[in-house]
Formats: sequence, structure tokens, C-alpha cells
Amino acid sequence: MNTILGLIPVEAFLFCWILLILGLKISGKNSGGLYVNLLLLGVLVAIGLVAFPAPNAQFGDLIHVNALNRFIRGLLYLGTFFIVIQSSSWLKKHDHAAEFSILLLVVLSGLGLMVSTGNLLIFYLGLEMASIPLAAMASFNLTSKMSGESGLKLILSSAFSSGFLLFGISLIFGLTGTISIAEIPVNLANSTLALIAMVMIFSGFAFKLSAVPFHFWTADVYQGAPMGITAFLAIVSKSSIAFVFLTVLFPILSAIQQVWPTVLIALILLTIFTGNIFALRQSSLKRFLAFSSIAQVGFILMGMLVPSEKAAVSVLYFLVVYMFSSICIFGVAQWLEEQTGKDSLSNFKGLYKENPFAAWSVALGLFSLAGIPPTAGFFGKFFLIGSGFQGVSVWYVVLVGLNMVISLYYYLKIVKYMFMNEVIEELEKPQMALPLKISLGIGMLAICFLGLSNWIVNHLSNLF
Amino acid sequence: MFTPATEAILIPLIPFLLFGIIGLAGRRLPEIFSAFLGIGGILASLLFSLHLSVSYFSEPVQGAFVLKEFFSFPWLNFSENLKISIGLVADPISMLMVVVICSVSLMVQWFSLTYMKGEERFQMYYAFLSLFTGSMLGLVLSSNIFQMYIFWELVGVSSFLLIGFYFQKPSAVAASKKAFIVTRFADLGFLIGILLLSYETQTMEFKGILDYFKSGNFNPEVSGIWMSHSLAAWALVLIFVGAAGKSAMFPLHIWLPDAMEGPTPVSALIHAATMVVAGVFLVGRLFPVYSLFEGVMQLVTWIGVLSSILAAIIAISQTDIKRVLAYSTLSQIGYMMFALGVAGKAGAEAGFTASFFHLFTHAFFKSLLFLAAGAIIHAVHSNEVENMGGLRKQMPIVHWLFLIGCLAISGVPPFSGFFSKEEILLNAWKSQPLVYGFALIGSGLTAFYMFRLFFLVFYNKSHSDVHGHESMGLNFPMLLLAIPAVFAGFVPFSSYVTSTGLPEETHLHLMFSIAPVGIGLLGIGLAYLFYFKQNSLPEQWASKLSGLYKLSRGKFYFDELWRAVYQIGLIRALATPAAWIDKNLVDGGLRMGAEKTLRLGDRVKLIQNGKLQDYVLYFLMGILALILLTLLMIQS
Amino acid sequence: MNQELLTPLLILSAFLFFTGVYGFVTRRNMISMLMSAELMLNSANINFVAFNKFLYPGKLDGMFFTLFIITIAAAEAALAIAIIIHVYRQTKSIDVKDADQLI
Amino acid sequence: MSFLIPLLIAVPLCSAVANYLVNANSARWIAAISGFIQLVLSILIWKVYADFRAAGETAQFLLTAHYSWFPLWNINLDLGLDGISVTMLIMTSLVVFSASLLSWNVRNDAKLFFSLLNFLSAGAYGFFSSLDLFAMFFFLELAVVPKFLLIGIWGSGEKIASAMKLVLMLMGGSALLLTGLFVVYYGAGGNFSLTELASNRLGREIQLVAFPLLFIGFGVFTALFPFHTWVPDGHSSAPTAGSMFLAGISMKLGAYGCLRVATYLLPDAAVAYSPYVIILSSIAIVYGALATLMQTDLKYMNAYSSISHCGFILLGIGMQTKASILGSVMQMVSHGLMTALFFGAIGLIYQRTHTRKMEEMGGLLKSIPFLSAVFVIAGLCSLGLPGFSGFVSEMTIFVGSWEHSDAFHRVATILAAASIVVTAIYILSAIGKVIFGPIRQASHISLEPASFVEKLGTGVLVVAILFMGLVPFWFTNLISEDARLIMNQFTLLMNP
Repeated sequence: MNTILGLIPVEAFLFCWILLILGLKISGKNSGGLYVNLLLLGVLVAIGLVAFPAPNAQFGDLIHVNALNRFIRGLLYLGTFFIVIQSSSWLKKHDHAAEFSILLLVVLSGLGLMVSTGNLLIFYLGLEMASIPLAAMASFNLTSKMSGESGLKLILSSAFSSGFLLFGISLIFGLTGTISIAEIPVNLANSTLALIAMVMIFSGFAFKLSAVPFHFWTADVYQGAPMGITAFLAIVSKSSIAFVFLTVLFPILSAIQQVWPTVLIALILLTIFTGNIFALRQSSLKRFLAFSSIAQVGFILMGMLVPSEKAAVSVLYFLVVYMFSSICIFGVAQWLEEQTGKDSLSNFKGLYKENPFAAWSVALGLFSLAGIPPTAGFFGKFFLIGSGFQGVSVWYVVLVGLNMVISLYYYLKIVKYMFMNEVIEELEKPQMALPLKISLGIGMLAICFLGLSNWIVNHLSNLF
Repeated sequence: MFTPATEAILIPLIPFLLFGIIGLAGRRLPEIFSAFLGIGGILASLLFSLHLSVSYFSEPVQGAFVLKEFFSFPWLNFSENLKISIGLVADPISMLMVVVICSVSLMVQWFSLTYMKGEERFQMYYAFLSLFTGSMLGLVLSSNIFQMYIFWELVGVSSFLLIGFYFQKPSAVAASKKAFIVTRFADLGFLIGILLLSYETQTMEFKGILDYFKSGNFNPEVSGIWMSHSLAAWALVLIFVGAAGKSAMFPLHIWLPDAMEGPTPVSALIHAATMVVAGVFLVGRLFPVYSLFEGVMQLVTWIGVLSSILAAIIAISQTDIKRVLAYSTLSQIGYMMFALGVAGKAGAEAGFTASFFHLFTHAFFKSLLFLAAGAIIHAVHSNEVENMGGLRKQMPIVHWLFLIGCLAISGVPPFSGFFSKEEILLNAWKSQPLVYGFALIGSGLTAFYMFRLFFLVFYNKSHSDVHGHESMGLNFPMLLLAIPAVFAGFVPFSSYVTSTGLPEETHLHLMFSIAPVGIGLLGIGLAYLFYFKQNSLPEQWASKLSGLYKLSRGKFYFDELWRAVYQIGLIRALATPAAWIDKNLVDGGLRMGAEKTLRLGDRVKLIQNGKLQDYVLYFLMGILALILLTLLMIQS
Repeated sequence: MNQELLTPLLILSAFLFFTGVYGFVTRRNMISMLMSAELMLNSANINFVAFNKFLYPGKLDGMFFTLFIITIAAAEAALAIAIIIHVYRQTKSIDVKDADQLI
Repeated sequence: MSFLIPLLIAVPLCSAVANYLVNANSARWIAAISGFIQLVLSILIWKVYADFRAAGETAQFLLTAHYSWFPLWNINLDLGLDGISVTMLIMTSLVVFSASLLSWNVRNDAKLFFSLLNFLSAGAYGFFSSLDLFAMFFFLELAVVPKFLLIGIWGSGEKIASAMKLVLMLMGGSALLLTGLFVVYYGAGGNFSLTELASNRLGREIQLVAFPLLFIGFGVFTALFPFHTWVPDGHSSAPTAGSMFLAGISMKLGAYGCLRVATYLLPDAAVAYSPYVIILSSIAIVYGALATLMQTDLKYMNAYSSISHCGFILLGIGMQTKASILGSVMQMVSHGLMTALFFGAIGLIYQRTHTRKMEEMGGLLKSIPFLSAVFVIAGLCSLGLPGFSGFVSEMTIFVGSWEHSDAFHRVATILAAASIVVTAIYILSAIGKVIFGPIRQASHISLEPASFVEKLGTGVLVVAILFMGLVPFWFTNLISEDARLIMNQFTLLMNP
């Protein structure tokens, strides 16, 4: 069944599902709960389809389906599933839950295409399929000025960065005559033009990944968008780009491999440092998460310094860890935001006294992001730094390490808020809904045991 | 029944065990029971030590008394050949010391039974006394210089605990602190000396050290030269610093007078008879090594002379009965010290014997004097001679006992002090007449201030308001001590204790004795004139010699000097800057770094101003920078 | 094929691209900014077509890419305009400088 | 017997979980029992170890356990013990046992408190028994963040600022450590195994890069000058058990790392850098002692004195003779026990007097004789009195340092020795002010006497200190062979 549909059953299923929801909407069903459940079911089926063992296959050089990108897809869908659970109470109340579900499913199929691409065209297609609906979702709080502005900034700046990306791709095409990722490195000669093209492509990636100095949209968009979308942007969207960076951009960039690590380490340091410094003094919770996620991107990029199996495994492993850690934090953050109506770090104050479970969830997530054992984040960061180590001078790595100190400061500040400060205003409902609790519980377990037990790393290293 | 080795072990072990038992039981033990435990234990130690020394002195090896090791086991291995072994040895001086320590300690504990009655921490007092006695016995029996250092520190700490026994009295606390810190400072010298010496000899055993130098292996060129003296010489100097600290030689003597804040029986035991002579013992133990170094011996001599003279001058003007005795102790130890120093010269080797002879007699008469002073203080409830006077009537027995002590220390024949001091002076004369001159003056001063004290306390003006009384509990131990204070001089000392270990004949030079005894009597006479009856002579002479009087009264301002060294040298010049640097530079730098980072965080927030087009400009700049950077790197 | 036409076309596309960039950075009007972004995308289109036509005439990759870009750009424009209208409803302004609530 | 070490690590971990799940009162019982089990286990481990040695076992590490962890990275969980680690385990379990008992009165979420405490001890056991650099680093880091919570929640004074400072500085050290570990890892062609790294010596160039990173990284933990400023604030803000753990165990983690990783694996660099190590540690010793003189708060005093005492450990390591290394291992144990006892005594006194300022106390010997005696014993041990552990370890370091006959080493030794005089001054001043003298506050006349649990908690440490001080050969016999193996690395260097 070597047809494109056979290759992408998930996309096919999602498409049908979109039609189903659309049909229901048109037929006038307007219950938010129904659509949320349908959405969850759809994502769950998608996860099942991805997890179902299938042989590797490819459709020309357009689409590859292999264990690796099935894994990343599963991860993306799983993340989405958690995020939807966590924002379901928000979504149920929203008038346009059906539209939201459709958009989200489109994004998922776009991301799925993007990560299984073998060709720059499909990559671009998937990328835009994912990012255009996201802009709409970012402005989904229809009454909020901020939400609108957030969508605006996302769509305009992403159009701008797409311009660079496409121009770069077009130059590459001109130089090599191919847009197949496998063939480009073979045909690409070293020239100034190639270099400019690659920098342009890179900037497109860096924009999506929010690496400094292409990161400016991140904080604004994160802050304005609904919390669920922020989480999606920070977790799913970022992970998929990081994965594509690894599989698409890396081979292309091999042409400038001798200078690449040095350039990238400068960018990494800039990214981590900027993310950390900006995160230090934020009072808005989402902006804070935005900058801290920027700093995390710096660490992910450490895995891109030297191409090796270890590096690839490290990046993937970190993505898994990063997803679970973020889910633990975002879930509670969203829960708090709904109750207090404020997007402020002080939401966390005294949380441990009100709901220890939530406090531990956030604390473990933060420890994991900060790289503190025994959380999985420790292992993730260790492997990332280790895999990037050989490419650059020792002192850069020391600087990266010292930045972990700065980041620990602001993570611990939140831990302090939760454990050592008094409650400012009491929550109306200090108890959580069960699904949310389960999602946080799974996240916490994952954080605790993904590093201590080695199966996921072993599994990942078998994928290559 | 007991082998000598078991006896030797038991001698220090019994007090140590008793310390553990009494200390742990604490108040649960009835007072009287703990006292009897302590006394019984020390009595056992005394019997063992008497038996041990008798058996030691009755079995000379080839006619000589040699260093005999009972046992030794490795306690702490530093490296293949350098280790601390815990062991016990016997030689003439350690046998001598063991007997002295046990007997004085027995008397003191007995005395304390009455003296300390009703004290709140009575049991702890006995525990500490046992600890001290055990440590002191361990010190003198040590087979290893490092082991000696261990016990050296232990006697220091037990002295600290006992001086500060009245812990609620701030002066006592200060005094105990001072005593420990000053001796600790001196012990630093001792420690470094040990390190230097053991590096040279590659052993820490006394036997090994003595053999090393005896065998002529020593070569100053190999040992290393620093400031034109060999390192071995420096090691001995440093060890002497430790000895001087413990024995309160100038200028490290300042702790001893203050140490009188402790209970008086403690002063009698620790600060008169035993611990303070540990320095003399240490130099004596290493005497064969010291005698190889002429310069070091000169140092020992002159420090001794200086101490004996200065302390005597200070003692003249003091009004606290215990302080007078303390300075006199200082002065007498000075005698012992320079006696050792002069013994380095050929012909004057008997100085060694003299020194230990004096140590022996001094232990008895000085502890007698202290206990008597204790009895007086017990009756008068004051240390100041101002509040005494005319006590002869109330305390007749103490009066006679005190007189015996004074006569002994003044060197009046036939009391014990006469014989020992005589021999010191004789050897000083043989070695260095100048030393002899000073010693003679010192002996006159001694007689003067002791009888000054005697007259001021028992004669002079009388205080009718003092209801002095005597008790047998206090007097009996003193009476027992008075016996050796009178008769110890007749012991044929030189047939047992000599620098070579070979017994020698004792010669008494009657002609030579005329000068010292004469000057002693002169001192007594002067004291009689000045102080027997209340008169204005002391004031007159004090104003005539006002300069010297002030110096003496002010104890040559050594306390002030040390306080200045401590305050300016340590606190102001070192500690304050260190604390300041730590707070403001090291920690301050860190804090500033953290603060600057936070400030930076505040400032950069403004870069993100919400203007989309500015963001895009940064984007463009980023691309440009990347292109330039990559190009430049490829070019180069 | 006439290779000489390639260079002018590339110059044109570069010109378009930088015009787009310039417009995007300087125009206050959100619609104009969107149009500038479209210019950038179109300059890439020109490149693709020109390269395909003159350098790799045997292939269709560039052509297809162009088609996709056009489609996506249309979708993008549609959504962007929708969002702009949405913003306009709330702030009564389509000046990009007024959209700076998020700081 | 290889299950013993994993068991020792697992006991506190299980207890940590159990503590958190039960109520506060059961939590303290669980903690105390778990502390006791740990103590028994560690002594059992020593017994088994000694039996193996007595049976002529010559392998460097015994009781080894091996678990594959991340094969891709060649990372394994290798556990094993030599004499040095055995002593460290015993020291740790003693301190943990005592700390759990002395925290009997912790209020305010006692279950979390004991849970964190057990978590910390699991980290320490793991660190001391790891034979893989990654595992070591893992366990080391494991014991960092719980400290933040311990100090921040149950501390006193400027607790949050202190906790933050402590954790951030330790994390800074870890950052250097991390880099250093990777230098070693890649230098050895991808290997973290301690034993393999020791037998295949790294190249000199690599060693020269790795040593400062590793030594400073571990050094931060053990208050290497000038990275010591977390010590005073952290120790004095921490709750009693926290201070005991921090000063007693946590600082030893760094010292052990300096010895086992930096010095043992990188002997060439250790020789090359030894002057710097000696200079820094001498500064720490003297400067720490001098700064202590000016402290008025008891906890600050002991914290600064810890800087000075830990300087001795690093000095011993820097001197690189067998005796000095022996001495520094002994000092690790001795300082661990002694400073824990000191902090314990201070904490118990503070509980009763509600002040730690020396000038506000006085005459406590009258009102709380037992605790005062413990305080005096800890003080006397700190100033190096014979009979206590501090003396033997310091003297061994001095004797070891003295084996170098050049002026530089001699001056450093003399400076270090001089500091013990300063130590005597501040310890005795503190005793004089706090324990002796008249009672200064009416409320201090009658204070609650020490409870049985408190007596047991302090008594255990007192006995241990005395044991080590009186029977040091027990120690030297246990570890001298291991010190010799470490020294072998240097002798190989001299005769290539």
C-alpha cells in the first residue's frame, strides 16, 4: 500500500475527524463538553495509530515514516492530549470549542507532516499548516485585547520569518537544483551564497524555536494567548521544530560544519543568557515561562553542536523530559489562573499549604527544568551538555553551566513562593478535578522515573 | 603480685578511670563517696609508684640508671617509620616525679575534703583532680615525645577546668582562659619543635632521639642551617618555648599569677608542685640532647635567671597571698631552669641533679605553703594580706607550718630548701659566676619576700574581727607535707638522679654555704625590720625606690604588654580585617554580582517593548551578524 | 534557453525581497505590513520559478514549491486580515504601534 | 554481600517516602528507627569489609555492585567501598542518626522535614560508595536542593536569602564539576569508571584542564577559599539537623571528591597545582580562624571555624604525602562528627535560650549542665585536644605536611599549626561567655534539662569522637592501605 494515504493514516484519520466535528457544528450542536471529548478522543486515537507498530516506509523523498518520527509524533500527540485535558475546563466554557478543536487537529496533522518530511516542500507545508491555525488559536480569547495582539504578532512575524526561510530555500534550490533533504548536502558547494542561504534558513528555524535574537515574539505571544495555547506553543510546537532541526537542518548545515559549532555556541550562550536574565525579574507567569523556555532552547541547541547518535538521543530525550516537566507546571498554572483570574507569579504564593499535590507538581517540574536530580531534567541536561561538549572549548561549557545557576535562582524563587510564603488570597476551590490531577500525577511520575530508569534512553538509542 | 609493667600502667590508669567514673556518675554519687574514690585511687597509685621506684632504683643496669621501657604499642602510624607509640618508661627523673606527683596529689585531695566541703560541684572537682593527676603521671612516664605532648595538653586542659572551677566568677573564667591560651601558644612551639626534631631523627621515641644524638649521627650540615644555627638547635629552642610556657618562664609567665583564681588546693597541686615543673622535666628529659647545643643552653640559663630575679622582685610588692606564692613559684622554677642550663658546661654537670633536687624539695615546701595559705584563706575569706595579720594566735599550727615552709624556701639549714639551693648555686658558680651572682641576689630576695608575707600574715597588725579557726582535716595533710619539707634535703639525691645515670657522691661544701645562708638571713632580718610590727619603713622605702617599686607593683607591665599584643596584633591587625574582608569583599563581591545581575534583569526588560517592528529589526540584525560572523570565520 | 534572463530576474526578486523587508519594518499600517510580507514570499516564488526554468528545466520542484507558497500565502493573508479586523474591533486602530499592550 | 550498599541507600529513600505519607509523630519515629538501621547497617558493612580484608582480599574496592545505567554513554551505577568510604559511611550514619534524634521537637510539617533529611542522607551514602563519576555527581547533586527547603522552611534569621545563596553557590560548583567531568570523560575516550580511569592515566594536558574544574567544583562544597561564603550564612540559618548535615556531611562530600576524583585520578595535575591548593587552603585555615574570632553568634562561630577546619582537609590533600592524606581523611571524619555535635549542642541550647548571641548568655553550666558539658566537649574537640578526634587528625596532617622539607611547605604547615592557637582563643572565649560566668538573663536560671532522646543523640557523637581520639589506630589500619594506593599514583609519576 505504497500510497501517500497509506503512509499517513494519522493525517487521514484527523481529516475525517475534522469533517465530523465540522458536521456536528454545522448541524448546530453547541455543547463545549462534546467537542472537548471528541477532541480528546481524536488525539487518543491518533496516539494509538502512531503507537501501532508499522514498518518503515517512504513516499518518494517526500515523506518518510520510521520508528523515529513515529516516536516524536507520539510524543507531540501525547503532549497535546495532556494540554487539552488541562485546559478542558476553559475550553468547555468557550463558545467556539468546535472551531478550536478543528484548528488544533489541523495543527496536529501539520506537525505530523512536518516531522516526517524528507523534502523541504513538505516541511514548509507542514510548518505553515501548524503555524497559521496557531495564530488563530492564540487570539482565541475573543474578548481580550491581549489575545488579539498575541495572534497578530504571531501571524505577522511568522510571515516575515517565512519570507526569509523561503528565500533561503529558494537559493538552495538554485544552487543545488533539489529540495530533497537527502540530496542537498551532496550537491551543495561551499560558496558565499550558500552560506547566506543557510543562515536565512537557520533564522527561520531559530525564529520558530525562539532562539535569541529571533525570539522577541515569544514572550508577547505567550503572554497574550490563552494558557493552553501558550503551553502548546512552548511544548508541542517547540519540540517538533527542535526535532526537525535535528533531522532537516542538520544535514543541510553539514556544508559549513567547520565553523558551525563556534557560531552556534555563541548563539546558545546568547540564548541561555538572555532567557535567564529576562526571566529573572518577570512578574507575569506566562512571560516568565516564555523566557525560561527560551533558556531551555539554548540547552536543546547544545545537542546540535556535534552530529552524533548521542546528541540526537540527548535531544529527543530532553524533549520528552521537557514535555513532562512543562506539563506539570502549565497544568497548575492554568488551574491557578482560572481561579485567580490573574497571570502573575504571585499566584503560587502559599500553594503548598493549600494544595501540596499541586505544589509538588510545580516543584518537580521546576527542578526538572533546572536540572536537579533525581528528576529526569538532570539527566536531560547532563546528556545535552555532554553531547555538545566535544565541539567547543571547555570555557563555553563552563559558561553554560554557570547559567544554570542563574536559572536555578528564578526556579527556586517560585519554589520559595510555594513553600515558604504565606497565602495571599485563598483559592475558591483548592481541590483539582480528577483528570487534571491524573495528568499531573503522570507527569510527576515520568519526571521522577524517566531518568532513574533507563528504558526510554535505551529505547531512543535503538531508534537510530 | 604485679609486674613492673602492670604497675606502671596502673599508676596513671587508676586516676583516669576514676575521672571517668566520678565524672559520669556526677551528682548521683554521694559527695563523700566520690572524694574517697579519688583519694583511695591516688593512694593506690602512690603505693604502686613507691614500689615501682624502689624496685627501679634497686636494680641499676651495670651500675647506671638507664631509660627502661616497660611496654609500647603503636597508637598512630603516620608513615613507615614515624609513629606515635603509647608506652611507659622509667628513668630516675620520671620515678622521682611519679612519687612527687602521687604524694602531693594525695595530700591535696585529702586537704580538699575539708576545704571544698559543701561546694556545689564537689564531685566534678574530684573528677578533674583525678584527670589532672592521671595526665601528669602519663606525662612523666611517656616513652614518646608526641605522647608527652598529648598528656602535656591534657594537663593543660585539666588545669583550665580547675582554674575555672568557680565558673560563675568572671575573673576565674578569664584566668582559666588566659592560662590555657598562653600555654597553648607556647605549645605551638613545642609542636613545631617536635616536628623538626622528629624529621631530623626519624623517630619520636625518647630512646630513639637520645640514641640518635648519642651515636654521633648528628651532623648540623645535613640537618640544615637556619640563621647560622642547625635546625636541630632550633627544634630544641622551640621545644624549650613549650617548656617555658608550661613552666611560666618570662615572658610567658603571665598566666600563672592569674591562675590563683582557682581553688587553693589546686594551686598547691598544679601551680606549685607538678604541672609547672613539667617544663623543667621536659628539658631534663632531653638533657643529653640539649647539652650538645651550647647556645640553646645559654638561652635556657638566662631565661631561668631572668625569671627567677624578675619574679622575686615582683613578689616583694604583691599583696595577694596566693600571688606572692605564685611569683615565688616562678622564681624557684627559674632556679631549676638555669640549673639545667648551667649543667651544660663541663664540670657543672651536677646542675642537673641540683635542678631536680630543687624540684623535689620545692614540691613539698611549696605545696605546704599553698595549703597553709589555703587554710588561712579558708579562715579569713580573703586573699589580701590587708585583711590578715596577727593570725599567729588564732592559727598556731598553721603558723608553725608556714614558718617551716618559709625557712625551707629561704634556704636556711637544715631545712630541705637549703640543700637543693646550695647545690644549684654551687654549680652556677662552677659554670658562670655571673649567674651565681644573680642567683645569690635572688635568694636574698626570696628570703625577704617570704618573710614579709609571713610577718604580715601572722604578726604585724592584728585583726580582732577574724575568727580564725583550725581544723584537723586541713592541718593533718599539711603536717604530713611538713615532714619532707624539713627532711627531704637529707636524701642522698645524687646517688640516684644524675645527668649520666651513674650515681655520684654528694659533697656538702660548708664553706661555700656561708654566702647564700648569710644573704638569706639578711633578707629575713630586713623583713623582720620592715614588717614584724606595723611601721612606716615600707612606705618610706617604697617612695625612695619609687621607680622600681612601681615596676614591681605593676609586675613589669607584662600583662599590659600581652594585652596590647593580643588586642592590636591579633584582634585589630588581623582578625578585624579578616572579618571585614570576608563580609565586604568576598561575600560583598558575591552579593554585588548577584545584585548586578538582578539589576540587569530589571533593565533589559525594557528592550522587549512590545513593538513588533523593533523585534523585526533585531531579527534582521541577528541575521546580519550571523552572516558576518560565519563569513569571517570561514575566511580565517 | 536564454540564460541571460536569469540575472535580471534574480535582481528583481532580491529587490522585491528587500522592498518587502523595508516595508515590513517601516510601515505603520498592519495591512501594509502584511502586503510587505507577501512581497517577500513572492520574491521567493520568483526565485523558484526562475531557477527552475533556467537552471533545472528538467525538474518541477520549483514550480510545485511556488504553487504551494501561493496557496499558503493566501491562507496566511486571510487569517492575518481576520486577526487584524479582530484587533481593530477592540482597539479601533490598525496602527502597529498601538499594538503594544504586551510588554 | 553486594546487596549491602544498595540496601544502605534504599533504607533512607524508603524512609523518606514513608515519612511523608504518615503523620508527624510517626514520622519522627520512622526517622529515628531508620537512622538506627542505617547506623547498624554501616557498622555491619564495616564488619563485613574488615572480615574480607582479614581474609586477605586485596582488591581495592570490595562489596561491589554493578548495574548498567546508560549503556549509550557507558554510564553505570558502580558501587563499591574501600576503607576511606567505609569510614565515611559510618560517619554519615552517625550524624544522620544523631540529627534525626535531635530534631525530635521539630514543629511545622515534621513529616516533610524528616523526609528531606532522609533524602539527603541517601544522597550522601550514594556519593561515598559510587565508583562511577556520573553516579557520584548524581548523588552529590541529589543532596543540594533539599537543603534549600530545609533551610528555607525550618531555618531562622535570613533563612531564605541564606538558603538561596547556599544552593546557588553549590550549584555554581556543580557547574564547574560538570564541565570537569566531561573533560575527563572525553579525555578517557568516553569513560566515567573510577577504577578504569585510575588505571589508565589521562594525558597530562587533559589533566591540567580538568583539575581546576574538578577541584574548585568540589572545593565549593568544602568551603575552599574564596568560595566559602555560603558556609556562615547557610549553616547559621539552617535548623539544627540541617546545620549538622551541612557541616558534618555535606562539606565532606566535597572533600571526598577532591581526594577521590581530583587528586586520585589526576595526579600529574594535582602535583602541578599543589602550590595553589596549599596556598588557598592555608588562607582558608588562617583567615577562617581569624574571622571566627570576631563572631558573636554561636552558629556563625562554628560555621567560620568549619571553614578553617575544612581548610585542614584540603591542606592535607594538597600536601600529597601518605600521612597527610591519611590525616585529611581522618579530619573529614573527625570534623564531621565534631561539628555535628557542636551544631547539635548549639541548636539544643538555642531551643532553650532563644538566643544565639554569646553576650546574651552566660552561666549555662548551672542551668543546663548536660548540654553545657556537651558544648565544652565539642569545643575542646574543635580546638584539637588530645583524647578527641580533632587532635589525631590535625597532628597527622601536620606530620604528613612536614615531610616536605622546603620552606614553602614548612611555612604553610606552621601557619596551619598557628591557627590552632587562634582556635583555642575563640573556643575558650565562647565557652567562657556562654557556659561559664554569671547567668545574664533571668529567664536562663531554670531551663528545661536535656531529654533522654537529646542525651542519646549527642551521646552517640561524643562516644564516636572519643573512640576516634583514643583508638586512632583502628582508623589508620582501615585506611592506610587506601591512602597508599592513592600515593601510588604519585610515585608512579615520579618513576615513569
